[in-house]
Amino acid sequence: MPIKRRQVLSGSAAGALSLAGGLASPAIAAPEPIKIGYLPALTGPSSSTGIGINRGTELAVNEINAAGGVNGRKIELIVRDTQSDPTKAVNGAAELTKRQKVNIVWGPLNSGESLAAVPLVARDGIPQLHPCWVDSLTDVKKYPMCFRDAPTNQQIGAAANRYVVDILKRKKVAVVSDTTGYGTASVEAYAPMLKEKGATVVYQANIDAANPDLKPDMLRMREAGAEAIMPWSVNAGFLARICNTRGKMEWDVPIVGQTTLGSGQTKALLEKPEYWNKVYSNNFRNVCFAKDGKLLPRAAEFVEKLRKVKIDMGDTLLWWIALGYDGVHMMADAVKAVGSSPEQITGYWNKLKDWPGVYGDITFTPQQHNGFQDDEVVMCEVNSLRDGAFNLAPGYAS
Amino acid sequence: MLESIVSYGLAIGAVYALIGITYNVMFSASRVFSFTAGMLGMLGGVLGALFIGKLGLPAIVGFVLVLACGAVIGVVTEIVAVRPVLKSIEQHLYVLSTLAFALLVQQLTAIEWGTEAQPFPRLIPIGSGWLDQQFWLPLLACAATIVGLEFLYRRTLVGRAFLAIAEDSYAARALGLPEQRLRLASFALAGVIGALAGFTGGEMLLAFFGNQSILSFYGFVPVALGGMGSNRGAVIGGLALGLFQQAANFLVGGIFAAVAVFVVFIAVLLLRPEGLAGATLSRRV
Amino acid sequence: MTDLTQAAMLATMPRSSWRARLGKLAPFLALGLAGLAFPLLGDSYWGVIVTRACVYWVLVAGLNMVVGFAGQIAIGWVGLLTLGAYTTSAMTAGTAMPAVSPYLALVASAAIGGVFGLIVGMPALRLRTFYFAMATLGFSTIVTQVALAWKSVTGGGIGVPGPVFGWPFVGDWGFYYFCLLLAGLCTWMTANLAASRFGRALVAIRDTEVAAESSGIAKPRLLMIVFLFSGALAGVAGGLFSSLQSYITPDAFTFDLSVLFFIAILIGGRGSVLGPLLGTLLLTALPEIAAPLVAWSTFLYAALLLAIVLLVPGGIADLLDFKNRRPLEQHREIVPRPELLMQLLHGKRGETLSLSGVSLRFGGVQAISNLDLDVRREEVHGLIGPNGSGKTTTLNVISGYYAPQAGEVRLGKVILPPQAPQLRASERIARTFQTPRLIGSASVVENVMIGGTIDGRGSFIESLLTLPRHRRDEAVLRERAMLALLTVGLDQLAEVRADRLQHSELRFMEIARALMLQPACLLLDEPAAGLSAEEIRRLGVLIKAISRTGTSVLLVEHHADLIFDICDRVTVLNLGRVLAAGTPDEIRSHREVVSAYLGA
Amino acid sequence: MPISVRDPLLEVSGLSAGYGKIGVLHGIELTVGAGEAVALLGPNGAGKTTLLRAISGLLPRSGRIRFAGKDMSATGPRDAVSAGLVHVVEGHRVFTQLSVFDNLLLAGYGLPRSARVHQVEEALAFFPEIAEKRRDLAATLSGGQQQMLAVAQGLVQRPRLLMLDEPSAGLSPVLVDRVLAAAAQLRRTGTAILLVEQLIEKALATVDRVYALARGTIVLEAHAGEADLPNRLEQAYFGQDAQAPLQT
Repeated sequence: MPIKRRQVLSGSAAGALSLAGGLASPAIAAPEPIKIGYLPALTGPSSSTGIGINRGTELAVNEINAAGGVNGRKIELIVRDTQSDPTKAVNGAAELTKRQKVNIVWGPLNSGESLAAVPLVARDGIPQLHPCWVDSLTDVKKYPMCFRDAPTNQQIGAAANRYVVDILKRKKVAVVSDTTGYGTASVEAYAPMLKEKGATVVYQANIDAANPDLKPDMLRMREAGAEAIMPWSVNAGFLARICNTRGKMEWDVPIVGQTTLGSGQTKALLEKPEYWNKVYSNNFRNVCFAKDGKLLPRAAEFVEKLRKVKIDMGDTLLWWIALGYDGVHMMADAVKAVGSSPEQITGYWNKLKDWPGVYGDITFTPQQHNGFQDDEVVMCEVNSLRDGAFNLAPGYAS
Repeated sequence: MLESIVSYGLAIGAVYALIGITYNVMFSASRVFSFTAGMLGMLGGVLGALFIGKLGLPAIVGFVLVLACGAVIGVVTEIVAVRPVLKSIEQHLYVLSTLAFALLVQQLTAIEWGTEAQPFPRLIPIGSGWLDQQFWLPLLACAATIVGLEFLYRRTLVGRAFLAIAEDSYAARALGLPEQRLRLASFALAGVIGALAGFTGGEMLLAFFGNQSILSFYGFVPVALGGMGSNRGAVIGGLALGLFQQAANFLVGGIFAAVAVFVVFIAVLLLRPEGLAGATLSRRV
Repeated sequence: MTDLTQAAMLATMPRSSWRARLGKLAPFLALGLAGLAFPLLGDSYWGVIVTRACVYWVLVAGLNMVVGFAGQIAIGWVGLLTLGAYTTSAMTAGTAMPAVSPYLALVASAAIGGVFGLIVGMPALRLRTFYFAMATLGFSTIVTQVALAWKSVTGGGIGVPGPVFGWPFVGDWGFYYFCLLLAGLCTWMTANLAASRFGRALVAIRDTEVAAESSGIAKPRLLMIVFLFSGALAGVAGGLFSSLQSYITPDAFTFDLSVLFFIAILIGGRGSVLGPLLGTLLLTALPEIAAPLVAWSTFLYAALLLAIVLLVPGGIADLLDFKNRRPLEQHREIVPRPELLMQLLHGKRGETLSLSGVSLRFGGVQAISNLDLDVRREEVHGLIGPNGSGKTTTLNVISGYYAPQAGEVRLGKVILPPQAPQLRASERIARTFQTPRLIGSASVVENVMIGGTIDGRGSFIESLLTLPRHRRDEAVLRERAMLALLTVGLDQLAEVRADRLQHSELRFMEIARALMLQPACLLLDEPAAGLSAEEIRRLGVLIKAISRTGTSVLLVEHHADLIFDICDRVTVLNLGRVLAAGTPDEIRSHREVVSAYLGA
Repeated sequence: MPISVRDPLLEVSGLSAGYGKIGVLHGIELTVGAGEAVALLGPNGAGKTTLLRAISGLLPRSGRIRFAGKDMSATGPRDAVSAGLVHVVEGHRVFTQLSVFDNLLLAGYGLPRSARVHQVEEALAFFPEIAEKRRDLAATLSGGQQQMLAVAQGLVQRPRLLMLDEPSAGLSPVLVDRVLAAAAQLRRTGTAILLVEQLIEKALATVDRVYALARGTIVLEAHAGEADLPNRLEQAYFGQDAQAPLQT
């Protein structure tokens, strides 16, 4: 996808194409489009997630607009690339809410940018849907119009902890991260959770990802008697170095952690393919291969669709695409059902129950804007990657 | 643990030392400190990964191409960012012009190559543990560079001309030495050394645009420690820095290791601004 | 005042003052009014962008004093922004201590920013340019690392919410006006500073440190004040930034931001306030306007920086400087008016300068050995000798650049401390230089005012706020500088950029600058070099007249005719020793002198 | 009234030069014949060093310079050297970090490898006292030896015209004689010499003709043997008649 900040994605060729600044108005008096303000990080240091989600987002918008839109209204996607920079996210959010007066904001897709953008969008009273995991990013009191269609860090960590403690039966755990906001926050949150589950955190650290040598930390972990390593980072280089160092130390210990452990970029940085064995990353039951090697019907159908429109899955992850796809459909469904005013959308979502997404079933209540179900967060075997999806990790009852 | 400190510390130290030498070679020829030293190191890794990893060229061809690119970029640096500001060197415009040029190249790399670290191919599939190529290759490159420079400076006429220009460019010009061409050659040489640093350190540092700032800073520390223009100082300073950093890494952990290096850097500069081994006194009036 | 000076003053001063002042004020007023009226447009998106520009400007305004004026290459100033942002946020959120009002937290940020500005700046007093740049770069990384590590206060990687400013600056537009107010305040303060003796002294340190020292400007002290000031503004900017961002995490403080601040100044033009202000506006708004280029923004900043450095080193400020593009009169003549000297130098006393037994060696070279020299009041004393005989070295020992290994230098009864050039001005020892040392980008009168820096009475704060004492200082200095220019015959060129002057004019300008000190002793280092015969004659008359007001004048010169015309006594040096001393006539007939000096 | 020179090797006319805004030389006219030795005299600050720099191209200048029939008005020092116009700069600035021999090799930078060593030996032959120290670092030489080395550097290229800038500065009288003797010896081999010198008597003993420079212009031109020359020089220097060059 070419690098453009404001890109208007507006249906088929026949559709009304209106420019972002409202410079040109539609030639025919078409019904007013639904404006979705979209804040992905398509460039910059943590853009791989954004690029994956973007494929699903664009697919859904095209699909809906090609089918005539929502109640005859086209979706107009107004894009501002945040470049993984919170400063640009603030400027972008301001443009979308204050100038473009969008109906809904979709994103930002990274926590660092969401932390800055969510309060601003909330101040302007515009409904917002984002897939960022940091817990404080939904808060029905502070941000009554902000919803999350993805798990929280709490859920992600709990799933990993469950796997390590309950399924792998490891009691001494090393919890580490890089020094980013996401990483440090995760370690802070998960270590106490592990303790609650009866495990011991024998090693806990934030490691500078710019430092190429992880051996000091890994040796310290081993000396501390760690039986499992839980790294929390979206930095592929950092995660690959953990796998590589473990391999070179010939240390037989499982690595259980963030989804990026299973990304293609991490794989590319491995010194030997077998260093990817016994690495388990977070994933989501709906988009994992079950024991029989098949996807669930909803996901299988989605993959077929992706194949048909020739969307590449090899260099990204299925759940990213699914997440983007679901997000747009959730917004479209709300408008279709009740209309596009902020109250209407919020009201609809507040009562959403078991909304069937490819990525997961979403349920909101007025008190709970985290829509993802606990048991849908699972772990998977990273070395089973094919078509952007993985096998469920061993030990789960299907 | 000691083995890891020593093998890794020396390896990364050798990369820093080579970047330090890159600073020095440019400085000797032009009295200019150039921000492009770290950039050359970064490019050495990225171009190596591009030629060998992405384009699949044989390692040796890729290696030669990387060095050639380093030389070309060195020459371009001289023409674009150094020569135009040499006339008014006392205004220190070179700090700005080389910073701008280095940023330009870094951003271009970020956009064209990507902002994610990418793998650097393994070149010689022998050795493991502390005998791994990623540990001895930078040391070998550092030793080869030192021997090569020594040979150049002591045994060849061009090398002596480099020394002559570094010592007294006015007298060298009067003798009919082609000062401008020699300066260009120095920058090309610096380009080769910088690219060599990045290439041999590639497996450790990966092909990553962000290495530029790391190498710019950590490569400069040996120069500050060893005294500007002194290659021997740069090598000793670089290896010492690598060991110190790695030891700090083991003892106090990543974040504080960076702080420790910074504190040592500032302390040395404040106590001995001319470096631990240098002395300069210039007439001002 | 004589009729002549009054006439000249009337002719030049008032015209240049109010109209010029209005011309200088107009762009600021226009920007200020535009800023006040901006909310009427009702575009709150651009409101955010302009608020951001105001916040950045608060930092850049201070940094401008460090980079643009003092010429220190501080590329890591984002570190201080980070510090200010966390201080304000943490104090407001109450993570470190009981929560306080954001306004109070902002004041605390200024204080902490100031202290750290000083700490970061300190190395600049000792380090070479590039080293200092590296040190600031290192500092900015360290601050982020500490922010990550010190979780209890900074929230580590999760960050902390930024403050929301309460009454009276409520809501988006309230915050906008708050930032605009502070930005305006910073503009006003830095513009005041730029037009004060402190601003001129900073530029002098940047462009001609040696002349600054000899005018009594103490670089360390001044730089420390400026780092304190600049750090305080960066701290305030950080506080505002955190509120604008609504939430801060370490990854918001990118090196790109530092580059933006730095480049805004250079694009704007060093030594200008308006230029960097425009530069900041431009760089903040550019990525919003040039939509498809957003990923290339840092690339474009870098390209812009390179282009500016190579093509327009003066930046926007130079492009806007229409006044100095008007051609100057081609055939100008310097006609000094020595009769004004009494008025210019009234009230000062000349003193005898004496060197006794001064010896200095550099390595193996004995530059001067056992030198005795007396320069009496009301006397022009020539110092001549072949190349390398130690003339300039002698001058440098007197002005405190070199410490002699033996002997002492006295003015009257006072023993002058060795190696303290910045202390010579307070002893009323002024000098000129072999190659004129000037601030090319400043006007001639500003260059001359440098010479009177130590006579300013107002403090830094008084200058920041243009309090009465500052205004009085400025008026006195300017008046005296105009008189000095009138005396040396350059009054018509007072408002011209100094680098547009001809070489001979610069020589006279240096003398005017030296006269600003009302010197007890004046050292002239080859003032006639490069002058025409007629100019040399006029110079001679001027120098002689200066001495007759009581000043002791030491003249190092090659032009034998000038020496023999105007000197009362002459000392001849050879190989660092006094070969002969006496009246010009004695010297001319001195056989050894003739052979040494002429080499016969 | 210029003295006519048969067979001029170097012709300078209307030459002006300076440093930045400072004009030092104004309209210099000067000639040196093939094989001729000429001294350039003048008080300090007159512009002698500047003139040599301008001729060799170390300084930007305007005016016309012809050397050996070729126009050299716009060429740099490198072309001057290869044309046979060699400038030995003031202050025995040799490269102290290199050996004596290496210093000389550098002086032959543009020469083919085989000729280079040969010509270096040739130059060394003029100065037996430094030939002995060929392996030593130049830093270890005395001032006089460094000056000899500087002159020897000038000889490596077998110049047709050697410009020497104050070769006597800072040397003891014995060494001055030694250096000037070498210059005289060189002259006998047919090399033209342009000598800037403070020691008038010694200079006059070495050269055929003199120019005197004051305040950036040529104020006197004379044969070395002319009567009363020292007095006329003194007058010229001290500027009794500063506005116009001396009449002869």
